Amino acid sequence: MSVMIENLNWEEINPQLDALLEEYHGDKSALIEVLHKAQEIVGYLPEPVQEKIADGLNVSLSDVCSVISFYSHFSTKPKGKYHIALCLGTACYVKGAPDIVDRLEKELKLKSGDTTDDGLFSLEMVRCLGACGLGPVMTINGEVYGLLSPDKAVTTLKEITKA
Amino acid sequence: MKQINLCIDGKEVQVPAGTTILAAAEVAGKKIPTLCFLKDINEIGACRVCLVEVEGARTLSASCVTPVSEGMKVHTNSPKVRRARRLQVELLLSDHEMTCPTCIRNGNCELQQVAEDLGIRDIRFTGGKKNSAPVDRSTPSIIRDPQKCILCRRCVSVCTATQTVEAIAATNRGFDTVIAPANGRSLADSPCVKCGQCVLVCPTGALIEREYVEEVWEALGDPTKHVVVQTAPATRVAIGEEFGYDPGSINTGQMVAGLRALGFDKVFDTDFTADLTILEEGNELLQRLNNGGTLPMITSCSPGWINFIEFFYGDELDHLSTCKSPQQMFGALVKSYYAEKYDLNPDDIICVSIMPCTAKKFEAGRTEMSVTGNTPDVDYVLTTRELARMIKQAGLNFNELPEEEYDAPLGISTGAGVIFGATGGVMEAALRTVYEVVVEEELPSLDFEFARGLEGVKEAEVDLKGTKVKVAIAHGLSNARRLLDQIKDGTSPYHFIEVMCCPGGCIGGGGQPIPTNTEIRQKRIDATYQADRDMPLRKSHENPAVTTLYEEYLGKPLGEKSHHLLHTHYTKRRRK
Amino acid sequence: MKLFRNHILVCAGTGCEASGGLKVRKGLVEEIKKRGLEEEIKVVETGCFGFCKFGPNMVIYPEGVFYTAVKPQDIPELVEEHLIKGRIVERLLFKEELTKETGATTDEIKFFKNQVRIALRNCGHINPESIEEAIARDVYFGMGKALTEMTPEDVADVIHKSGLRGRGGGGFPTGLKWKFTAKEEADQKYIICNADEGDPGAFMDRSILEGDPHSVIEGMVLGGYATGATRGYVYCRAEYPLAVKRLKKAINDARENGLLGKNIFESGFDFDLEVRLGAGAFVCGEETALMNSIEGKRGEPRPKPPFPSVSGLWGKPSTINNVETFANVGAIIRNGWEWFRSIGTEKSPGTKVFALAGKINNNGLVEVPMGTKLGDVIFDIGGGVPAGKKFKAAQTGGPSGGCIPVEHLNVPIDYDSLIELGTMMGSGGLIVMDDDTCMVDLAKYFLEFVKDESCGKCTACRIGVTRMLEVLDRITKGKGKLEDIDLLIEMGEDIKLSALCGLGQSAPNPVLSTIKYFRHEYEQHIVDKYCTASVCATLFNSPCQNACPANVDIPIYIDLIRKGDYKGAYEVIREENPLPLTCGRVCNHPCEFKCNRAKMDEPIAIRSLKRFVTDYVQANEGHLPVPQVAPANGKTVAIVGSGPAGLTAAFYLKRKGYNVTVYESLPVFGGMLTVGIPEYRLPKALLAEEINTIQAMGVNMVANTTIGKDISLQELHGKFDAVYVAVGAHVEKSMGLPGEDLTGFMTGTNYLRDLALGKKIDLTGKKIVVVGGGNVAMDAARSSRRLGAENVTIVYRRDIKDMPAIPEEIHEAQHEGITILSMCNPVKVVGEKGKAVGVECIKMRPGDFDRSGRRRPVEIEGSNFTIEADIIIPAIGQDIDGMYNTGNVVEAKWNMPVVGKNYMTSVEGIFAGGDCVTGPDTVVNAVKAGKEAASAIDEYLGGNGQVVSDAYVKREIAYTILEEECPRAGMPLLDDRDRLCGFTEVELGYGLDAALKEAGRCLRCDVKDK
Amino acid sequence: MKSIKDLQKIKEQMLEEIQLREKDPGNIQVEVGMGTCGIASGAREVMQALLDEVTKRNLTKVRVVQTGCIGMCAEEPLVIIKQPGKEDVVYGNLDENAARQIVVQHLVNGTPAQEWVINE
Repeated sequence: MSVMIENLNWEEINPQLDALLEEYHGDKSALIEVLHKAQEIVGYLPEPVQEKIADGLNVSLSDVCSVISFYSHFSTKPKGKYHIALCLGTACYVKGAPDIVDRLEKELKLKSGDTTDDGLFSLEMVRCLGACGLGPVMTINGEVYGLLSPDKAVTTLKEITKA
Repeated sequence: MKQINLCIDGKEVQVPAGTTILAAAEVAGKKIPTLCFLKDINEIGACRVCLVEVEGARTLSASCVTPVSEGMKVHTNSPKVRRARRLQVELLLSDHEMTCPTCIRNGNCELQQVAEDLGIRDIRFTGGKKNSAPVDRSTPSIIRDPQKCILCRRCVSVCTATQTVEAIAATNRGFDTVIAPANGRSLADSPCVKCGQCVLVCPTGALIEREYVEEVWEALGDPTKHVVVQTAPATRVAIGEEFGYDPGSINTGQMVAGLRALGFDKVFDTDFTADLTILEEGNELLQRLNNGGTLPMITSCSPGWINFIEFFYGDELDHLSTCKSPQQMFGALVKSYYAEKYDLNPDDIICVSIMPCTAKKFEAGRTEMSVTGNTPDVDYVLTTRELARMIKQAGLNFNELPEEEYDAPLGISTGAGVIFGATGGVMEAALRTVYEVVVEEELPSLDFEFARGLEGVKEAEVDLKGTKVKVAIAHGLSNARRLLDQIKDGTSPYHFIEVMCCPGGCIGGGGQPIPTNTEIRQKRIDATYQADRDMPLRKSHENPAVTTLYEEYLGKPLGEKSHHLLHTHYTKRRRK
Repeated sequence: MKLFRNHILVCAGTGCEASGGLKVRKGLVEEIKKRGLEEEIKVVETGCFGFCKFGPNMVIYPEGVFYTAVKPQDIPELVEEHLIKGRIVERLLFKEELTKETGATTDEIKFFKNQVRIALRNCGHINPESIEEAIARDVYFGMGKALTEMTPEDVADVIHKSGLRGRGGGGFPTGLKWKFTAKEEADQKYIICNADEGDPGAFMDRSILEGDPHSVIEGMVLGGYATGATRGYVYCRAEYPLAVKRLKKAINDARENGLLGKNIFESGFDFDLEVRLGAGAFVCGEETALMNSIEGKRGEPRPKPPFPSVSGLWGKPSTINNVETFANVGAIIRNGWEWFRSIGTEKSPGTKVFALAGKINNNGLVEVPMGTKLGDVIFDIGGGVPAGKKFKAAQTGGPSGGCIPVEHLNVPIDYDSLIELGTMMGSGGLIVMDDDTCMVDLAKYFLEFVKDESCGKCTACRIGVTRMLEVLDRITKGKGKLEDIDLLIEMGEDIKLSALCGLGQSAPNPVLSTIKYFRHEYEQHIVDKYCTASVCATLFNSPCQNACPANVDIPIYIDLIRKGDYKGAYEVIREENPLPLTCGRVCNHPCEFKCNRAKMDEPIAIRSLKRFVTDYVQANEGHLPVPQVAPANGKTVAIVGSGPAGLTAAFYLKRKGYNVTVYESLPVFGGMLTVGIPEYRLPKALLAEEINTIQAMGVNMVANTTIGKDISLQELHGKFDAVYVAVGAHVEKSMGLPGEDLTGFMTGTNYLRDLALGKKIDLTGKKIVVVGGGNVAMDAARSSRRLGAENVTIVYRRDIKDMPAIPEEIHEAQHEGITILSMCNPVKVVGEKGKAVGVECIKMRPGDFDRSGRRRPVEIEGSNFTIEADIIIPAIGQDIDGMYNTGNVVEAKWNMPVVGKNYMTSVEGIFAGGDCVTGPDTVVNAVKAGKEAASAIDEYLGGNGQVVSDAYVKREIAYTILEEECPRAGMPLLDDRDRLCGFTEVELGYGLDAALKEAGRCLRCDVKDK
Repeated sequence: MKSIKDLQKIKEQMLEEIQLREKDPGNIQVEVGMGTCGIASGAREVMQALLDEVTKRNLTKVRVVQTGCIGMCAEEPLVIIKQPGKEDVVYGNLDENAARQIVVQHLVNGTPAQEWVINE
C-alpha cells in the first residue's frame, strides 16, 4: 500500500485537488461530493488525500475516514487497471451471479475486494446496478456486460484485456 | 411552557412539551434501563434498550429520544417491551467479550447491570464477534478494547462535542462498525489528548485507564526504594465515592491514612506545588503585563489541554504559561530539593502521584520532564480509581481509617491549592495572590464568585489598582476552543485565561470515579470550596513551606532555579 | 424544425448500452449517411423502453415497428430493407418465448400492449436530452398551470385528492405529506427527490431519470410550490452515471429556459435544485439517513419524530418523495385528480412501475394499473418462466418485502393486498423465482444484503440481523435444529418492533415470509438435510444427484464411463437404483433439469448415458450382472405388486438376506412398467431381463395371485414377518361424460394393458381421440398410430405448455402426426346406434390461476364443436384398485393405504408405498419409495436400516472437461417410416463414441476443489 | 421563458416534428413506392420534394412514408395518398415538380391532382 502511495503523481494530483478544495472551501456538507471528485482524480482515497480533504474542508481526519468507510463506493485501496464490479442484486443472484464470483475469483486468483499483485485486475461485488433485465451483469471499468455465465464472464474479460 | 398530559403504566403525569418519555417516566416513578443515552451529550436512540410501547404506534419507541405527546399511553413493562429489551441485551452480550471477572469494570459495568436488571440468564445465540480489532495499548493513558465495545457512541459524542478533539469516530458500517481513530491508527497516532472523558462515559470496559497499580506495588515492596506520593487537589473530594460515600464527601484524612497504610514512605500533597504554581504563574503574568509579553496568558496545569493546544493550535503556544503543572513541579522538586534536603539519591526515589486524570500519565512520560535525566520526575501516575483499587486490594477498610495529616514539608498547602481541582480554581487562586501582590492590600473577600460554577466560559474584569485585567475561564475543550479561536483571529479581549481540559475541571477528570456526571461534578465542586473554607490558610503566598522553599532553594519566583526546575516549553504537533 | 420521413428511436438507456447499443447507434447513423438518407431519416436517442433483456432496442416511426437485439452487422440490412425498400425485417422482431408469436409494433407485443404508462409515458418516446421534445409531450404544462392558476394549497389538494401514494415503497399519501410540510413555518424548506434506488432488482427510477428527467423536475417544482420549498435536491445513486448526466443536463436546460430559477412564469415563485450523489449505501434510501448523507455525513438514520416535514435537511422542514412519485405529479395536475383516480384501485389509484426480473422470459420494466393481478403481470406481460421450469414464488419489496407463492397468483397488486400477504410494494422490484430457487437460500441472500447494508447504529439491526443470518447459514449447511425456525420467527418479530429505522424494521420480512409459505423447505434442510432446489451446496455432491429421487451418484458413473469401466458404472447406478435399464429408457430425468451444463449450452443427456451403460454391459457380458446377496437371515417379507416400487424393495431386502416373496395379480411381472409403458419405449424382452436379475438373486415371484381375492392381506400378514403393499394405481379415472357406455369408449390404462398382454387390436383407418395431457395419453395416442389409426387427436383442456407429460413425448407425438387440440374439453361422447362416432368438445379460455400456478381453464359458453371419432380413450389419471384391502385390513382413504413416516400402515408389520400411496407418479419416485420402504422394513425387523453402501467415494477430475460450447449428443432415433408400422423401440441408444463425447461434457460439479 | 404561451409555442413547434411518433388515425399518409424500380425512376427525388414541401407548408397532419414496390412498376415513381374515410388516391409517373403540385392541390386544397391520378 505504501508503495502505491509513492506511485501517486503528486505534482499532477495536487493542483487538481487544490482547485477542487478551493471550490468547496470549508463547506463541510460537500464532503461526499469532494470525495467523489477526489476519487475520480486520484483513483482511490489514500490517507494523504484524506488529510488534504480534511484540512481543506475543515473536518477531522477521523470524520473523513468515518464517512469513507461508511460508503462502499469509496475505496482506500487502489483499483486494478481493469476494475471488475460484479452485480449481486437479487435478479443477478437468482440467475447465477454467485457461480460467476467463484469462477472469476479462481480465474484471477484473488478474493473479491482485492487487486491482483500485478495491479492489473481488481474485483468488487456491488449492489444492484439497475440492469436487472440483463442479469447477471458486471461492469469492467464502468462498461456494462450482461447476460453472463461463468464462461462468458471469463471470455469477456479475456477479450477486453486482449484489445 | 406548554404542559403535556400523558399516561405511563396507568399513571397520569404532566410534563413540559419536549420532554422525552424517559424523563416523563422518571416523573412517574418508573426507571427505564438505558445504555447509549447520556443526557445532553448522546441522545441517539441507538442501543434500543430503553424501548417502550406507545399505544397505537407500529413499533416500539426508544424512550430516550421520543418526545411525549398529548394523551399518549405508554407501557414501560409490557411483555412486548420486556421481550424486545431482552433481545437487545442478549444481542449485545453475544457480541461482547465477556471476561467479566477479570474486567476492570466488573461490578461497575452498565451492561452487566442492565443484564441483571432484565434478569437475563442465558443468551440464545452464539456467533461471530465484531471484526477482531486488537486491543490498543499505544498510550500510557488509555486502553481501547473494541471487543468490549457496544457501540453506544457516548465516547464519540464526548470526544466530538464536549472536547472537539474527534480522535475517534465510528468507522466502517453495519456489523463491522468499530469506534476507532482514522484509518486503523492507534490512539497514540491520533489527535487524542488523553483526557479520558471517553473512559468516564464508557458503559463497559471498552475504554479504560492504563493501570500502573502493579508497578507501584512492586516499588512499595522494594526496600531499596524511597517511595513518595502526591495527591492531586481533586482526588480528596471524589475518592470517597469509590467506598460508598455520597458524592461531595471530603475524605482527605482517610486518603492520607490509606496511603500511609499502603506503605508509602512519605505522603505529600500536590496542593503544595499548586501554591507554588500560583507564585510562579502569578509573577509570570505580572511580568507579561508589565513587559508587553504575549497576552492573553493561558494556564498550563492541565495536561489534556496542553495536548490539545499543541495539536490544534500549534501557532498559539506562546500564550501558554511556561509553568509546569503542579504534578511536574512536585516531581522535579522531589528529585532535587527533597532529595538534597534529605540526602537521598534521586534515582532511588520513586515518585507516585494520585491524579483525577489520565492525561497526567502521559504528561509524566514527556521526555523533558526529568530533572535527573535518568528517571522521570514522576514515576507512576495512578488515577483516583486505581488508588481506590489498591486500598481494596490491601484489605483496608477505608471507611474505618483515621484521618491523618500529610507529611511536611511537601504536604503543606493552602485553600488556594485545593481549589485548583475545580474550574475557575486556578484563576481564583491566582487572583488571591496577584491582587495582594499588586494592590498590596488584603483582599476584602477571598471568594471570586464569577470564577465558580459550571458555565462553559466565565469572564470578568478585575481591577488591579487601576489596571483593568480581563480574565476568562473555560473548562471542557469545546469551550477552550471558543477562546482559542478568538486568539487566533486576534479578537481576544483577555489578559489571562484559565483552561481546564475536563468539564468541571479536574474534579471531573478522566481518572475520577465512575459515574461522573453534571450533578456529581457540582457536588465535588461544592466540596472543593468547602475544603478551601476549612483551610486555615487560603492564599498561596501565605504557604510557609513555599516561602521556605524559596528561601532555602529556589531563590525567587522566575529565578534561574525556578526556570530550570519549574518551567518548560511546548511543541507544535501534527498528524504523523 | 425539420420534417423527416422516419424517426428511428434508439434506446440509449443503461440496459441497451450494456448490450452494445452505442455501436448499433453509431453504425446506424453511419449507414444512413452512407446511403445519403440523413435528410430523410432522423435518429433519436431515447431513454429506456423497458425491454432491456432484448436490447439494443429501436422503434422506427411512423410505422412503429419495434426491433429487438439489433447487432451492428444487422444495420445494413435494416437500412436497406426497412428504410429503403419499406420491408419489415422479420428476423429482428420480438418473438414470444413460449408461443413463438412475433409482433411488429408495440401494439402487437403483449409486453407493451398490456401496459398503461403514466410515469413511463415519455420513456422511449422522446430524446431525454431535448427539453423541447419533453415540452412537446406536455412536460412543464402542469407546472405552468399550477404556478399561474393555482394556489399552493390547491396543488397539494389536487395531489391529495388524486390518492397518489409514495411509489418508493411506503405508500404514504403524497398530498398529505406535502400538507404537513406546507403548514410548517420556516425561513427555508427543502424538497428532496430520493433517487437512491437501492432495492436489488428495481431500476424504474434509473429508467425514468434516464428517459424523462424533465418530468421529475416538474414534479419537484410542483412539490416545492405546494410545500413552500424553494430549494430542491436530487439524491441520486453514483452507480447511475447516465441518469446523473441526463438529469444535470435537464436541470441546466430548464434553468436556461427559465423553468427553474427566479420568478418562474412571473409567478413570483423561485425554485432551484441540484444533484447530490450517493456513494453506495442502501440505508440512504431511508429518508433521515438520506438527509444525513446530503449533509455530507455518514448515512445513519435519525430517530423519528421529529419527522422531516418538521425538522429535515439541516433541521429545516423537508419533503422527500421518490422519482416515480414525482414523475406522476405533473400529469395529475394537468389531467386532474379525477382522471388519476379512474385508473387503478380505490385505495391505490394510478399505476405502478415494476421491474420484472429473475426467472422470467420478458425481463424488463412495465407499468400497469394498480390492482392488476400478479399472474397477469408475470404470465401475460412477462411471458412466463423460461426453460419449461415452474413458477415458484415472486419477491416484491426487495429486502424489505417478502415472497408471494404460487397459490396467490391471483392477488391484485396494490399496497394493501401485498401487505396482507406479508410482503410489500416496495419500489417495485418483482423478482420471479422458479423451482431452482431455494427459499432458505433466498432468505439468506436478503439477510446477507441487509447485514452488509446495515448502518450499524442500532443493536437490533446490527447484531440481530447478523445472528439471524448465522442461524440461516447453519440451516443451509444442514446444521440447523427445528427450534431454529421458531427462534428465527421470534427474533424476526422482535427486530421488526425494535429496530431504529425502516431498513432494520423490515429486515426480517424475507425470512418471516419464506417461513410462512415455505416452512417445509426449512424443515427439509433441517431434518432431511435436503435442498430441493439444489442450491445449498454443502447438502449434496452434485445438483443432478440431489435432484435424482433415487440419489444415483451421476457424476461418478459418468466418470467411470470415461474410464472405460462400464460394469463399474452399472454397479454405481444399481447401488441406488435397481432398475438402470428401465430408467435409462423411461425416466423423466429430473436430474437433467438441474444440470449446470444447461447454463452453458444444454444439460448432459444423463438418461441416455444410463441407458448406454446397461446396453453396453448387457452386450458385452451377455447378461446384466447379478448382485451378491447376504446370507439368509431367516426373516420373511411379502411384497404385493411387482411394479418398480415392489421390485426395488425386493432387491434391497433380498440383498440384506431376507426371504422375499413378490405377489403379482397379472400373469406378467413389472406392473405398470410392463402393462403401462408401450413396447416402443420399453421393450418387454429387455425389461424381463432386468426383472430376471432380481429373480436370479433368489427373490420368489408369484404371478396370477391377487391379494384380497386369492389370499387375503390378513393371511399374508400372518405368514410373513412383514408385508409391503405396492399395488400401484391401475384404475382409470372416470370422466363422467354422457355416452361413456357407447362402444368405442375405452380407458387409457385398460387399452395399454390389453395391448401389453398381447390382445390383438386393429385400428386401421380409425379415428381416435385421446383425452388428457399426461404420459398415458401420449402412450395411448402413439400406440394408436402404430396400430394403424388414420387420425389421432389429443384433446387437452389446458395449454400444451401445461401438459404433465415429458416434453420429449409430446414432441415425438406431434412428430408422429398426432394432432393436439389444447384449450378444449370433451363434454359428451356422440354416438350412433350404440356406437361412438365423435366427441363433442367445448373450447376453454384461461381463467384465474389455480394453486399449481396454471391458469384454470374456463369453458367458453356456446363454443361447442364436435370431432369425429371411432374410439375415445380418456387418460386423465388413475385411481387405486381397493381389492388388496378386502375386509378393510388396513386403514385407507380412497383405497389408498394411510401410512406413517416409516411407511407403516395402521397395522404393525404391514407397510405400503409407491403409486398406491402417492397416486400415479414416476418410475424413479417408485424406486425411491421402494428403497425407503426396504430401509424401514429392515429397521422394523431389527436391522440397521442401511440398504445402500456408504463407502467413501473419492471425487477428483481425472480427465479434461469439454469446456467449449457444445450441444448434447443427439439420440439416434428409428427412421420415421419404420416407426409406425410396428412397436420397434424408437430410441436407438448411444454408440461408444457418442457416449464418451457426451460424458466429456460433464462439468463434475461434485468435485468441490477444482 | 416567461409564460405558458412561450411554453405552448415550443410545444407546437416540436409537436410537428414528433407527430410522426404519435398514433393518430386522423393523419394523412403519403406513401412513396421505394422499391428498386421506384428508386431507379426517381422516387427518392419525389420523396425529398414531398418532404420539403410538407415541411415548408407546415402540414402537421401529414406523414410521408415509404413502401416497397406497389406493383405497377411501369408507372413509377408512384405515390399513394391515404386519408381516413376516403378512397386511396394513387399517383403515377411523378417527378419532383409533380410531387410539389400534388402537395398543394391534394394536401393543401383537398382536391386530388387529377393530372397524375392513375387509379380511376
